[in-house]
Amino acid sequence: MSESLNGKGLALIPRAEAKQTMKEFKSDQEVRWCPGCGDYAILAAVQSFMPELGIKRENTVFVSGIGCSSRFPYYLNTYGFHSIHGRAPAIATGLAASRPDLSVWVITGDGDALSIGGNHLIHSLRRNVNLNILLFNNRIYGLTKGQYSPTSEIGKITKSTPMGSLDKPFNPISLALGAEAGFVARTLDSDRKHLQSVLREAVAHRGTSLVEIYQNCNIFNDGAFEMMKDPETRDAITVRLEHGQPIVFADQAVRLARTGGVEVVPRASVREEEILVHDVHNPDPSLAFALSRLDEPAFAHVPIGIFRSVDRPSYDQLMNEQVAAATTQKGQGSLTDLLHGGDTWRIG
Amino acid sequence: MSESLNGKGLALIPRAEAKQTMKEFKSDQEVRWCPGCGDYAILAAVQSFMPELGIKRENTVFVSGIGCSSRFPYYLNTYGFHSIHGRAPAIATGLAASRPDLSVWVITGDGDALSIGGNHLIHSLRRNVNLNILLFNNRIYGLTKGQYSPTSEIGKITKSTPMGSLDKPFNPISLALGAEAGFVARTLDSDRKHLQSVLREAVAHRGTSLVEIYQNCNIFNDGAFEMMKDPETRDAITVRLEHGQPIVFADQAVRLARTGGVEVVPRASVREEEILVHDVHNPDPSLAFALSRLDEPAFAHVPIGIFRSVDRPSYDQLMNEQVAAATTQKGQGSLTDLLHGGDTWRIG
Amino acid sequence: MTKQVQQLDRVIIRFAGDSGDGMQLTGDRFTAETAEFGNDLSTLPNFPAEIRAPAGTLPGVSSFQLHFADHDILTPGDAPNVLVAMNPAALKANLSDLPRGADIIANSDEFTKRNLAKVGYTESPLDDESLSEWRVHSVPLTSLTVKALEDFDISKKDAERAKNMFALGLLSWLYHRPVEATIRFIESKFAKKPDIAKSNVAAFNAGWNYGETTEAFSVSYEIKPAKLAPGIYRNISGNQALAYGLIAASVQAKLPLFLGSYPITPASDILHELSKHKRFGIRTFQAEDEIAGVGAALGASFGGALGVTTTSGPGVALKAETVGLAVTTELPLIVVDVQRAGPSTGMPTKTEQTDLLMALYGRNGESPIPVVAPATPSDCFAIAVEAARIALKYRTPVMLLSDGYLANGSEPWKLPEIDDLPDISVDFTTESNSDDGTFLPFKRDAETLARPWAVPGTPGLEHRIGGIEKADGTGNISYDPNNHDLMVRLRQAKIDGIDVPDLEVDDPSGSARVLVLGWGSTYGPIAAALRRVRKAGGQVAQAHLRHLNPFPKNIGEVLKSYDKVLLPEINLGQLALLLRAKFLVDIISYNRVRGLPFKAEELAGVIQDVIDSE
Amino acid sequence: MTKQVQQLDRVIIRFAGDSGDGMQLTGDRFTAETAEFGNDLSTLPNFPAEIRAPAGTLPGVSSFQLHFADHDILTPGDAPNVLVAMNPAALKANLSDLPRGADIIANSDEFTKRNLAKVGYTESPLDDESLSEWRVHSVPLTSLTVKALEDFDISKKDAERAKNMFALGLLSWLYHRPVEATIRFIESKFAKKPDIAKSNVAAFNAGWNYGETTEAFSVSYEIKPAKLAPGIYRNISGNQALAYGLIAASVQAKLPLFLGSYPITPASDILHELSKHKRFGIRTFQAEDEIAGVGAALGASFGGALGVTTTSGPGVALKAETVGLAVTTELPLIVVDVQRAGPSTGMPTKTEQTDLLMALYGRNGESPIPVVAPATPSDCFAIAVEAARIALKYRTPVMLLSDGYLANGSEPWKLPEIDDLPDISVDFTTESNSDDGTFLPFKRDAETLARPWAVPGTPGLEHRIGGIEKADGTGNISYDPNNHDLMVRLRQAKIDGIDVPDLEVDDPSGSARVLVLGWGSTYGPIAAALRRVRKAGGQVAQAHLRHLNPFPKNIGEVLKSYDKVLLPEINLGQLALLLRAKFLVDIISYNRVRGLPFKAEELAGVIQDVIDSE
Ligand SMILES: Cc1ncc(C[n+]2csc(CCOP(=O)(O)OP(=O)(O)O)c2C)c(N)n1
Ligand SMILES: Cc1ncc(C[n+]2csc(CCOP(=O)(O)OP(=O)(O)O)c2C)c(N)n1
Ligand code: SF4
Ligand code: SF4
Ligand SMILES: [Mg+2]
Ligand SMILES: [Mg+2]
Repeated sequence: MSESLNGKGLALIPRAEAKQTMKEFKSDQEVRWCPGCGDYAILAAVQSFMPELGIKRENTVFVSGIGCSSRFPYYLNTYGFHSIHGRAPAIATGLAASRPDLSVWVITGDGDALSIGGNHLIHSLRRNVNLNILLFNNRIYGLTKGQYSPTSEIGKITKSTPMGSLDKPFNPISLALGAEAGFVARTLDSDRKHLQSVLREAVAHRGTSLVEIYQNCNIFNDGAFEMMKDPETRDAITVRLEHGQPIVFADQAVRLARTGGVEVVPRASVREEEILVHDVHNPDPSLAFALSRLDEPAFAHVPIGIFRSVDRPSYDQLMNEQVAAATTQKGQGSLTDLLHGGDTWRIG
Repeated sequence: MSESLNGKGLALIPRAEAKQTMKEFKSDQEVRWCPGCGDYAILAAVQSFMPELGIKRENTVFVSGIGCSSRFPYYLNTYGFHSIHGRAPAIATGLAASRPDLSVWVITGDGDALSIGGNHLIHSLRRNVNLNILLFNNRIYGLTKGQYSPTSEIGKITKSTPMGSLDKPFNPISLALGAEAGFVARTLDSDRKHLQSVLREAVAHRGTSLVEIYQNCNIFNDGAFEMMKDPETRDAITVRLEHGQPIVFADQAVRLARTGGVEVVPRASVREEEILVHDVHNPDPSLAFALSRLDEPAFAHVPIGIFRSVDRPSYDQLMNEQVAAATTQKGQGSLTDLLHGGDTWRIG
Repeated sequence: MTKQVQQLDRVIIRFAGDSGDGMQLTGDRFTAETAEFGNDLSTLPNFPAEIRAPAGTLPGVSSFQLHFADHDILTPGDAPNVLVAMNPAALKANLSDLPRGADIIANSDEFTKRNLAKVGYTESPLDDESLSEWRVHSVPLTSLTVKALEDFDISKKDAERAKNMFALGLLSWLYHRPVEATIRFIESKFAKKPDIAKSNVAAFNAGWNYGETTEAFSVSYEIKPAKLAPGIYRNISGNQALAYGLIAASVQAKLPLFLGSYPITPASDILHELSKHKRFGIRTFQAEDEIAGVGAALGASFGGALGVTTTSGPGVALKAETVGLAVTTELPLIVVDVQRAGPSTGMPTKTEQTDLLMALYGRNGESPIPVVAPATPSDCFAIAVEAARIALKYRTPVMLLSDGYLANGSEPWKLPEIDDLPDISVDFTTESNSDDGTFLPFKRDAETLARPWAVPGTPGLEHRIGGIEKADGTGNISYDPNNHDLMVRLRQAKIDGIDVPDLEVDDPSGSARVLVLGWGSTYGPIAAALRRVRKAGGQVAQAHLRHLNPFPKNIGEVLKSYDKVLLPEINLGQLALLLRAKFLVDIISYNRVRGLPFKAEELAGVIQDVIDSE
Repeated sequence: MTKQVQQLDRVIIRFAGDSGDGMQLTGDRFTAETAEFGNDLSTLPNFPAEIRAPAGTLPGVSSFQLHFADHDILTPGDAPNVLVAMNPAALKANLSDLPRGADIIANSDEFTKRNLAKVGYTESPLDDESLSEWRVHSVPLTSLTVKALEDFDISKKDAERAKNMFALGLLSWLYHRPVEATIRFIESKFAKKPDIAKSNVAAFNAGWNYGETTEAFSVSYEIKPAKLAPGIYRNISGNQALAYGLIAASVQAKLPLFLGSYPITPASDILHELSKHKRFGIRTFQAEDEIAGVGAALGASFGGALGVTTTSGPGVALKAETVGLAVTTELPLIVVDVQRAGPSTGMPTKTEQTDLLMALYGRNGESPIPVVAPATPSDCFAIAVEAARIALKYRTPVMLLSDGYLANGSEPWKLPEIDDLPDISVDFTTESNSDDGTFLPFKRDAETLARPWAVPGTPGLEHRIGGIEKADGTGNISYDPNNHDLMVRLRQAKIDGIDVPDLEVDDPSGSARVLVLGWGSTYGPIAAALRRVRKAGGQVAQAHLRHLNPFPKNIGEVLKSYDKVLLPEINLGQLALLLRAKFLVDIISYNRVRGLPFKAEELAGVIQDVIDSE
């Protein structure tokens, strides 16, 4: 078990008495995604990951919005809330803020989180409630049968954009960093080990953790991440970010650019000290932001792993501290005192 | 008149025949802000700036949401739409996308734009419709009488947060850059010259321009920007960004930091070449983002001016090009052809 | 071998299979052939839950029902005469709808142990006695198809996939459908993959030949073309008709159409369709959410476009605040609600009429808006033009209530003459409307109570509008109590005064004492039920509302001239509530909220009961 | 000089001045003195448009009306007996409400040329004959105050600011109010600025002495304490009572209260108030918008809290989709709508009853929810507890319809005995509710039809809920048509079956043929009107609805037992529509939508007309 599991993220959540199994985390509901959908791999990764946390299953809640991905909670034998389109972060915020003893997960899609739900997402990031947000990014609207999404590439031809989409997509990592996120990571549906390693850290972080998971929709956007999976291309574009490690991949390295930002250069051409050493705890998000721009243009280079993991007090923690402080300072509220607290007078 | 006024931002908007005056831009409505409100200064700055643009007054539209600031359109003798809370960017998007011959302005507040309207704001930025968004940031909800806003500092004591607010505020500039904004700037209510110089460039930019205007609410958040106005402090913290110029202020200079981001150092301690030269056209937003972090912690240093001004085709332009292309390629639509276009058969 | 040919007057076929089996496509093609042949027809696609469930399971079943006849028909039919079942799940899911004696054409290849188990069959129903009350035709569709395509250079999977074309060929033979258009269709659909195109054509032909040459089917059927009104026809679904209606409205209004929309089932296809027709000057904007969709549409309206937004139930709820802004700023706007089963997410692919009261009252304050509803898929065309007419003439948002049944169902549509379409063009105000030369944006037209519409770009008419209460005439912000009362009443009076055609009553007997009233998509089932009742001697009148607000002026009179008024609705009595309140008439409601259209037979029984209880 | 003392049974005073003149504070303090003295009272604050308009203009006028009496009273009064006008704008804005003969106390210092011009007076009305029908007392309040404070070490501006305290002192003398509490109040309010405190006390005393010693006022007035029911009283506004009621509900339910809210006039004060009481375990969350506010509240409910959201009209529209989710997931939730004048932004500070139909129908699908409404400011306390009781017992969102008039108006409130408050605690489900040991989240209580509430953290009851239609019992996703129909009806039946106390009718004559029915904040004006009518010999019954959905079981009977039912509403007839539809009773509506409460006199006339037309 990773050491970070003793981190604050799970500190307030009761621990399971016995060791749990992956099977216990499977619900009795039949899984209903298209055969081949990347969601299956993510589900299996999560189901097999959960026991490792050692927290009570009944203190785990998955909240989702609407979309193919948002069916996820049905398949986990925990508490679950399949809510409405885009609003899962808001609902989860109320839950997590009032129940610090729960491990609250948000499952969302690129449409759910970034289109209709964009505002709740950015606010939960800056607010830093103790949530683990898994954003399944398939760069398409799956459930409504294939319209372009806010992460689709410009020029995307879909049912709603027969001549190609016009708008520049969001880079979810950049957006999250711009929204004061404390924990931001990216991983891939097909790389279970990496996915789980990222989840491990996300859970350990107390506050809102955003994990973008590239997910293949083989029906409406097949192969969107093929370049990161194809052995021919994958190593040349995938930049694995590891805390404390120099950022190198294939025969390339990343260093600070003189015009700001970062740049990829042949490893052989730079001195060791010039190579950026990744620091997820850098209080200044600027470098993480710069790294997030490496895949501009799309798939030039794609960093995966944890971009940023910086602690600050979580909203729920602060909220509960205020409640506690108010109670300590003035004593537990008494209804009689409250009602009689103003200017009163007696008649008769 | 600035050369940039010949930029693309106004290219499609009909030009006024005669020279216009500030007076012509004043409506007959009595201005109803609290005496001393920063909104007055901004109004005067805009009214005196408009004639300079030389476009037809009737082709100018101000759209606003709800808030003290959002009363702005009533006071300008142009077309105006005082809409609903947070939705002005959406309404303006429909207007600007269907009427490229209009100069469309959005007037919004920190609550209007960043709280309820956050999603529309970030989407209009990535979409890049031809809008000039003026965000009056007084770091408070004025109209509803003083609750904290998404730009209020942590610990803010207001009616709704008697023990202090808990959430980290947005940095509007960082947020906008994370949302793929093409034009982002910041200015101050009380500095008319600077304000107008920023507006000049914002207008010249075809696409969405976001201008954050620090605005004093003397009733509910008086002196929020005092440090930037007080002669004692102002020069030591205000970083004026000017394209092509080294970023220096007082006896300080800004340079790239070794841990990513930028840092402020005594000017005397650095070589001239080390000092950052501001480039608003840098295609990589990372450096602009780093600059936006200079006021972390708040008011450590506050850059004002244009952070980023990078051209890309505006949404309305692309949309209209598609309409034009479809028409050129297949000819103007004919209703008869459309209805008869499928498999038809004749009876009788 | 000569085969027997039997004459039928109507047939209901249901194609059912796995989501991946291409049943919607098969149904569409069979429909096209049938339309070309000249039968009247009506269709009912039935999708599974939104996500493709695992192959072979019950939730994964997709079906398409087609009713065609030698006379005009009104519904896709209650109960199929023929079920094409591509796998055990398709059989199981649909069997309960199948009347005894109906034909079942089952793809026996798929009745494997594994597939049977998936849906809880322990033994194959094709082999035991359980289907003895139906006429079962076991056909190894998959293997026949694969066999037929042996010589093609395609994968086994692709060969197997063509089995729906084999089935289509077989059914086309069985009902004497013309095949050329289908072959052309396949060729063009797979134009980029000639091997697939050829093999699909071959599968289709093989299906046809299988019917023609084997002894499996000894009878084929002929259904004469229907004697419909002369004209040019095409088959059309409600969503497509609605999109075309909006285009027509734009043309007839001489205003560019701006659609602001966010995808949602079952409304998305209107967005898809409109986005194809940019050469009409149409701009389609896929917004970040429903609020932005309607906001952008309203912004475009302010700029002088025909602003439209399309959505479904939950999306309408989100648009409420902006629609309220449109009400108070008195700008034209069309809000299309393709109703689906609620509340909340409900059953997105199922139909319902449960948004009527939300359409009327789902906003804060007194916020009246007109509501119209199409009666049939093709009526979606006319109702869209009507919605635009009202919106533009009265400067008001209009709610158009379609539903999932109309949206996806289709029927032959006699194409309107373009010249017969109403001229709904508007005059923008270009000059001052007051003595002192100022512009009064809320000075109303004496007749319609509409306010002037002056769009940005018009010199001298610069003005500001907004969501705060406005002074009558000047439109300036006003908190004056009496002005508010006046404005509330003026907005209401404007809507109440909209010119709406009188309600027409159909009573062939001339002496009916019972009126059956309907609105929206229940038209077909009600009319079909009435045919049955009347055939059996029942005297009963029918009237159907296309205008739900305001009501036709004569409706009170109509209601009061019958002893009983029966109102079937796919809700818990929403229109009934309105009529009862307004006319104090004791409407008899019949409500079923099953996510499905009414069945004609079911309604016929209900109607008969009401007549009998006289 | 001895002055005359006159006895009065009731007085209506209106303090009016510029937004910056502190009229609300002055009114509040006068109210507190009056409450302490033991009069019954009722208040009506009236704010200007949201933003402080430029000083001295009409839109900048702020007023506070207080009605107090030696008997119990029901409204803040129709027409003031006394107007305190701090400037020309205050005079002009309020004069039309002032009956002839009323007293005007005007701050003559402010009637300068400039100030007069701002509101269109060419000459001072204090100097010409235009006010001859009123009793005008010109008092140079500002200069008298400045004079009185000459010796204090404060700026001239601060001295001038104290003029409202001078006015308060004068009025306190005029009506024999006890002053000690006010002095204490001033001292504690300015505790940190002792100079200001002292000068304000001095101004207050100076005002009192001015009345006592000068000859400007020759008569003072005495209004005996009212004989109210024995008990402990405090003065309370509707918003405060509502907040206290929610706290009481949390205590009585033994559940922590979670408020998710977004500021909006006139609901914000509930958020403000609740945020002060964290020691009750209350969590207040200022969300990014209304949707997040209600979403967070629902999330907290899912976690076992008492989830509450508070808002006003436009905010309710935004919450609709989430409320629908609460309906279908059957979770407790309280949605407070402090209604304000609409549509759209409307007139935020004005009152209205126009959200009733939105509360009932403003969501997609059949989405029934209970609706309750308080009758008076203090009733907001009880209705909040009642809303919580229903929400928790029936696992349903409840809409609580307050309004701007109740929210800001105040009245003496006899404090309830804590022991009399209902126990509304709930039992969370902690064990399986089925034979096979599984948990069935939609297996209902036989009597209430409520589903079990098992909160996260409960071992063995892990389950999933959501917005898609659920199978009866198991709660699994279901697209089964009959299940949907069943669930639609069960949800409706659950709400229809809520236990609601019978409607009580007040008919002192026992033989009234006319019933006046009301709901919400019209209670006071209707009751006051009835007093007048009855005093004049009219026989008329009154009933007031606090439960709008479901209605009390006996309501149909009540309605039918009168010849005529008159229903005054501050809307265009929303409750009337519901009652007409349900009971086919020809309700007589009286509607005025002026953003203001009805006046008792106005209603008395209407009631008399209805009686006379018998
Ligand atoms: C209010 C509302 N608007 C629209 C929809 C329709 N809708 C459902 S899911 C979805 C988008 C799904 O895309 P994404 O979030 O990327 O999820 P995916 O299906 O790709 O996993 C949309 C538009 C809805 N259910 N509710
Ligand atoms: C839907 C809706 N929610 C809430 C409100 C209430 N409201 C009006 S303005 C405002 C916030 C104003 O703050 P800001 O945008 O910063 O503008 P300022 O008044 O400070 O200029 C709020 C919450 C509203 N009018 N509509
Ligand atoms: S549509 Fe795409 S995302 Fe949805 S289940 Fe199918 S493959 Fe997965
Ligand atoms: S409240 Fe603040 S922002 Fe609003 S008008 Fe007054 S000073 Fe300006
Ligand atoms: Mg997606
Ligand atoms: Mg603000």
